[in-house]
Amino acid sequence: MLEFGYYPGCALHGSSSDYEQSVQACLKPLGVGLKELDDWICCGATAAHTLNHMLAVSLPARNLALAERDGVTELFAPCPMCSMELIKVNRALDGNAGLRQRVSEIVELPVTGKTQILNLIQVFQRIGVDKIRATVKKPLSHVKAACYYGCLLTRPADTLQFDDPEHPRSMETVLEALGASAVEWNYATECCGAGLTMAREETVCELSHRILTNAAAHGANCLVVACPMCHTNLDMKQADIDRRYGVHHDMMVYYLSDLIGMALGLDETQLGVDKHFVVKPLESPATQAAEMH
Amino acid sequence: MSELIAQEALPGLVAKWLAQGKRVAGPSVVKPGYCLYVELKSSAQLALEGFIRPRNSIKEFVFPHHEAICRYHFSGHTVETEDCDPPQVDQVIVGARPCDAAALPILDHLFTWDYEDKFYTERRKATTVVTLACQAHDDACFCTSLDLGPAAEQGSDVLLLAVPGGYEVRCLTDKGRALFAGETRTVEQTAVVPPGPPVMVAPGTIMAFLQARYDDPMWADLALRCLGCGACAYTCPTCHCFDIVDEGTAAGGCRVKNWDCCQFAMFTQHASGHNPRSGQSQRQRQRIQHKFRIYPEKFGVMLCTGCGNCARNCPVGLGVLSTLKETAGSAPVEVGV
Amino acid sequence: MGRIGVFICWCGENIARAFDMDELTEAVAEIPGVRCAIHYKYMCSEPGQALIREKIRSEKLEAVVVASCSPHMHLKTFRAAAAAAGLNPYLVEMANIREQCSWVHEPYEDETVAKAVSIIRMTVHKVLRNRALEPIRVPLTKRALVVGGGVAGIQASLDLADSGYEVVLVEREPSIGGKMAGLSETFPTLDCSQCILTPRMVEVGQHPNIRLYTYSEVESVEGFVGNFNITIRQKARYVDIEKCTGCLECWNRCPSREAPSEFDYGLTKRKAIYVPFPQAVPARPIIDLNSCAKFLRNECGTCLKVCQANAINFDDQDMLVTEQVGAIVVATGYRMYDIGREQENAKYAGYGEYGYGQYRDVIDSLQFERLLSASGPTGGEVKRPSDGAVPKKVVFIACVGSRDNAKGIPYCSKICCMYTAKHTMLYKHKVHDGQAHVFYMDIRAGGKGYEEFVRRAIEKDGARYHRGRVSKITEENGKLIVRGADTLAGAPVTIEADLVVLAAAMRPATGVLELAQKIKLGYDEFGFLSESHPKLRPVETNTAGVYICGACHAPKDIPEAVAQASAAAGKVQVLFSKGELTREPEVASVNEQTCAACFACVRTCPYLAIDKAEIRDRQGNLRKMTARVNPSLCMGCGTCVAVCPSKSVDLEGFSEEQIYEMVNGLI
Amino acid sequence: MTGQLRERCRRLLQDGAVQVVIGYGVSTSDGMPHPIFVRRPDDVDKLIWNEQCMANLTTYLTRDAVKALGKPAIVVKGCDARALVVLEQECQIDRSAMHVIGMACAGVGSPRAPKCASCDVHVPAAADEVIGEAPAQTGPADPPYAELEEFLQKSPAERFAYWREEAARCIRCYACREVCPTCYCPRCIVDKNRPACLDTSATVKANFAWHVTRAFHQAGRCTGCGECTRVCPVGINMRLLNQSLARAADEHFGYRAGTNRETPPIIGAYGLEDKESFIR
Amino acid sequence: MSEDFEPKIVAFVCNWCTYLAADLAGTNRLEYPPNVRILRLPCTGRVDFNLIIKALEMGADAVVVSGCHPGDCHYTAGNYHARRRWILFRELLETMGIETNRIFFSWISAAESKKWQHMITEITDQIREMGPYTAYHEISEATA
Repeated sequence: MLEFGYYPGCALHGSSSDYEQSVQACLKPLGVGLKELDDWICCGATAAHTLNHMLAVSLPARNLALAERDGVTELFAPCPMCSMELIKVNRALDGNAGLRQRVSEIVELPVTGKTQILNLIQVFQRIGVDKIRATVKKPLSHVKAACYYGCLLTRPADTLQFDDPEHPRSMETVLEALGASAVEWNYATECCGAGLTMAREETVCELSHRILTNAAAHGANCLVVACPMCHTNLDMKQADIDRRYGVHHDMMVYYLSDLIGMALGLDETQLGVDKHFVVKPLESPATQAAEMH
Repeated sequence: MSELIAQEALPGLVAKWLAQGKRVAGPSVVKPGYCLYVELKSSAQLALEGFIRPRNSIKEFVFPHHEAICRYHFSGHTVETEDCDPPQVDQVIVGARPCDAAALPILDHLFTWDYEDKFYTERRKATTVVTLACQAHDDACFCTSLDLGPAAEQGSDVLLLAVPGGYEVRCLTDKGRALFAGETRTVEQTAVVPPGPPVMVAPGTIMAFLQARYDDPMWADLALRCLGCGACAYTCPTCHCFDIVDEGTAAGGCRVKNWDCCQFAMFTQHASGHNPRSGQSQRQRQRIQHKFRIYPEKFGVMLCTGCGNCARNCPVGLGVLSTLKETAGSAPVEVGV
Repeated sequence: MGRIGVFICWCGENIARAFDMDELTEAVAEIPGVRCAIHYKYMCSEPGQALIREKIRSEKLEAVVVASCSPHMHLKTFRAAAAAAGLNPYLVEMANIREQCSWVHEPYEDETVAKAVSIIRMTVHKVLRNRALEPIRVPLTKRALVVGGGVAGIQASLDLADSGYEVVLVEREPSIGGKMAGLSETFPTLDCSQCILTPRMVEVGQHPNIRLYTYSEVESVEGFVGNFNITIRQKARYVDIEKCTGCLECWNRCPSREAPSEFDYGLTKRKAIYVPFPQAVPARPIIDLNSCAKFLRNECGTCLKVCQANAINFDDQDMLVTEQVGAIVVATGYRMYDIGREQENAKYAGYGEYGYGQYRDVIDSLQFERLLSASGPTGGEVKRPSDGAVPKKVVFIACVGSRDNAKGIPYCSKICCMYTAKHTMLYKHKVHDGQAHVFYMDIRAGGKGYEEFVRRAIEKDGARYHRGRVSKITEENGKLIVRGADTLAGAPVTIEADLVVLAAAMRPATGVLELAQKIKLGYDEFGFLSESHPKLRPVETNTAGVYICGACHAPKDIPEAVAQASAAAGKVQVLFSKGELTREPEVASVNEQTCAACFACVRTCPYLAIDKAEIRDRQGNLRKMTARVNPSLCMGCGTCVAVCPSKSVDLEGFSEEQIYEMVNGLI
Repeated sequence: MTGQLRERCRRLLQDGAVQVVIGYGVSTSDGMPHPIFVRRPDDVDKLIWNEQCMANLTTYLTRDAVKALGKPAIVVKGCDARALVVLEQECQIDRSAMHVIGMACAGVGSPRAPKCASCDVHVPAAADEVIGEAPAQTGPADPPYAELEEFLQKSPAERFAYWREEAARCIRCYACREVCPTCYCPRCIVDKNRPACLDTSATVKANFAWHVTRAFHQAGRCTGCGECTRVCPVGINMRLLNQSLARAADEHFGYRAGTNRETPPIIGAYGLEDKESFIR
Repeated sequence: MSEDFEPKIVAFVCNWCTYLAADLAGTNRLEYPPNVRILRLPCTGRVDFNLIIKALEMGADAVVVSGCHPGDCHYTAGNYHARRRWILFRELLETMGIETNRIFFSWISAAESKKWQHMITEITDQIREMGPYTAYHEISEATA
């Protein structure tokens, strides 16, 4: 049985508990165990690196140190912001003995920065697309998804070294294994507005509106994400967007884990899909496109 | 009846010599497995037991591997030269093996023959050799084949023989007597000389053999495995070849006499590029012929004391003994089938 | 002891202010080997040189040391003076007591004086071991090879051919003309590219002194300056160009029309038998087997039937021919940066976000040149590839790949600013109601009339310039949505364009590295060939007898490429102006008797001047192997000496004896 | 294994596949195995193989007198075989013109030679045939440069004093040079006298220079057979110097001499990225 | 350290970069201590380690080897070859306990006259501080 270390980060224990529910639920039938780090702390996310470099290094470093303490070699961080921060620090510690020593003193634990960090997609890659395909119970032939990676899953490219930064295909590959289809569209790696959710609503709405519009225009009947922040902007803000732009997107926004769970035969309440703001049964894309105008 | 010095008194005596300003040399274990004759800085360095014999020989105290014989320096447009004087050293070699000491009278012939090499003779005169008779021997030892033995006296000024608790002191020359005067006490017991190695070759037959076999193809076979290094010659008590070179800078320099070895390809290399002994077989033959035919023909003594150092130090286990055994036809041939 | 004359120069006050010249001279006179030591106010002056000449004769000097300035300043002067007095010039050395002593140390201090004496002493010691040397003479074949038949290669070939030397011109493509043959009009004069180039191409094709090999590549290069042996691979073109009359009936009748045209960068299709473009030189067709029905399916053979001259030959094979030349000019030109996702090298990430190769109306600048060209696929009308509509809004993006450390290459491709301005102008001239937008980083318009040209594009022809990068191009409803930033306005810009033109970076032509290795040329990390000296030897290379010009050296525009080509031709002419070559004799040589033939020197030599050689006895039996220096190739660096364990290789002028003698003189 | 070896050699000589076998035989003087050259099938019984077979016989391959005997078969241990690779890279031997008999080896010498502690070539690579089985415990026991690293714990002044003592004992017999398979220059630099790069006198200065030279000429070439140190009559630990250069080659260039014939030697090559932190 | 100790510094420099830098230092009248003796060689690639040893034997208190920056070698690659040998040679010197802080390697281009001036000044001061290289000079005196 596969087991990964698990770093939920603040979002999954808070605003995006539906994501955590989805992740936990879909991994179980795949025989994957998650071992949550004891005593983890915030990764620093959007705020720390703008304030204090040592702080921005030390916060993720403490979590890395915990992982090392617990003998975790592969650490799953479902939030791409968390995983990016952790990887950044891993890279910074590698080959910089001075920084390693300094940080180890600050976090009061030895840290070498050797833990491998996995995002949601990588977890599925580790499980193996073939294994997922073999485990599918209800193929998702009705799903025509626009896979949305956002800014953080593939970027900064040289730090993350995950997929093609402009034309990622990893989610598509997983979806195909589920019997779903993925549309070619333009906004897979555009920004949704990210952390400006509260501060600059109009920007978030504009950016997310574009994404939703483009996805629908290319025939998608849902969006798939692997980031709690993207989900918040695209799902929770949809009503606001509709109001501002006088449209009715009505676009389901799934976590990748939702779709996997559904394909494995779990129902939507088990996966927390019922907690999304936009909830509707998937229809054929043609109908949906017609509704839009 | 004999004279005896107590075991514990000998270091004291060495220390006394050192305190008198004498240069004292003797066997010392420089690192595990390596016992060498060295110039002693203190009596504690002296080692008299636990080894067959040092890996080098005492010749370097009368014939050092490096000796300045003349200095020159440039002064304007002229060269000024200045002969080096033979060194004035009063030295004692203590704990020499009989096979080392016996080499000195052999070498005397060479260094006093057509020209007296003062660097050698002066040192020789100022040197007192205190020999310690052998208690043991190994496979390489063959002193008895050369009419020597564990307690041979040739070349020694004093012969020490181990007895329980000390050494029997046999002073053989005045130099020796002067060194031990008042240091010994007379006792009843006399030392028992241990047996030496069995006689393995008969040197008497060798000269004729070598004479007859100068151009024998066996030399080529014998020399195949010889690597051409100088380990045998440089640790041999009797080998004495040297080379004279100038080592200098722009200001002047020094003419030095350095050991040389007939096994080196460069030894007989002419300036023209021609080499009369161009192959290792010729060089091996030269070595044996010189030691057991040419030298005795000239000086009446073999240029060998049977110490076995050549074999012990040879990287490939070649030594004069194995060669002699073969040439004398007394032993199976193991080399160069 | 030697008879060395030491001549100490005052250099006016430059040296004399630091020493008591009499005392210095006295001290020097005491150095062993010194026959006479003399000081004089200006040793390099005619009376000074006369003094040296006189002393060489009267004192029968065997060697001379001039203690004055740097050897880089006057060694040649004094060697010539000595030669005039009958002394071999290589028996003269200089002791540098000006730049490295009197100018940098306290005057009259003991240490300063001691240093001067020491410098002179070391030099005396060196010169004692100098040997009389004679310059090395090398035979010279007065023919040149030009690799590449673009505008630079054409210019170099014609210059050389016109000055009476035979030229072998090798071009990889079926026709000469290079990139320039496909351009529309050229900046800053807007004259027609083909109009100025094609007469030159014809001249090349007809020149009695030019032997033209098209569709050919340099297979191997052996030999050295003056004596290169070139093997050329003539690739099979399946048309015998000797027999072919150029009637092009085959081309007219060929039924296939499937392959993308190389000359039009895929904007059109061409036939299986084709001439690359109407003005091609030679104007002879070639068969592309990969699109030929006869070859692929044995179905057609029309060309065979229609050819009156029997020039079609499907059994044609590659042929190897050899040519002897004395000099090589490399003019292999450039290619464009691969904009899309598929990069040959992970170092270059590419620009997937621009959708090149994905959206048909995103094209590169060479494709746009074809759209503008009167001989192009649209006959000079600007029509976009996807639907043939006339684009009303065109976005030009500069620096695609250039000046981008993250995804591209750090250097500036130099010509993009200019041709982009040209593009906007030509576009405006053809589409009067169209609007050109340009995204740029900086505008680099250094050149005669260049800045004015750009201003004209902006001010007269109304191109809108946005200083900023484009982040993404997407296609929606038949429009290309170009999203970028205008950093001067501080605002994001979104343009719904009909056509996007990417000014991709210039990169060295493919295969140039293999060629460089064959000719033994240096190249930089980007694959551009290295000149011998960036300032003073800009067209020479470190391999004697090999010259470079055009964009194989660095991005450059047509005038620069042409100027450099003429410069390279000029250098070849200088080389050819002598009956034979003479080279400095300060080269390495091997003591073959002591050489152990480990060949560390062979591996080390930067000029591949050392070969493995055999020594045989009179019966022809191999006695031993040895290293052997080719003095014609050796440049005298001496790296071989340092790696030789037995010091069996030595370098004249800086021999082991000379250097040890100097070190011994240090005290 | 001795029996097997003899049989193989008998066959090789009988078939005329080789003209001479360079192997080990027991010497009359000390009963230790020493190099022998077997040229007749009847003499193969003189060949032996045991744990005292110390010598690296590859040193004979470059000698004219041995070459004159015809095509050789040579008996090598794993460590010796590395020298074959270097000799081939340096064009000193034609590997195809010899037959290499590799002996599986668990270590030689009593006590064990220092090199055996970190041996990772118990079965010779690139031999034409191997006699014997890989010893049960293979895999290096000690890190390869342990002795050196321990030595480097000393201060530079202590190190210098150590080498001063070592150099003072050197008698310049050149056994180290002559026994070394990769010291094959027909004229050693120390024998070159115009100019004399090195003094031939056995002074401390000249001995120091000699040992620097000997070691550095082995940079990136020494295969660690340890023969120089084994044969030194006065016990100079040249192995340390060889190790320091071997370690440097390993650390800086990932290069271990004689382990891969395809990897070009590091001397005579360079890397644009070669470390240069010490260069101003 | 004795007050009047003047270090002997030997510099092996290449003809095309560092030698010209020293020339330029002269042209610019950049003053530096006169303790350095410059040996002009064609290229750092020509500098053999035996020369460094020989210089120490001759009583040098410090040795400098200097040439063109990587990529600037007049002979394309001589300095790269030199650098590779120095990397190895330094390790040997370290093992032998030879004071590597007296043996300097540098890249000084023809334009870097100031770098030359600073380096020689700095090295001279540093060696003055360290004193003569007694350890090596002693072995140069001693016989075995």
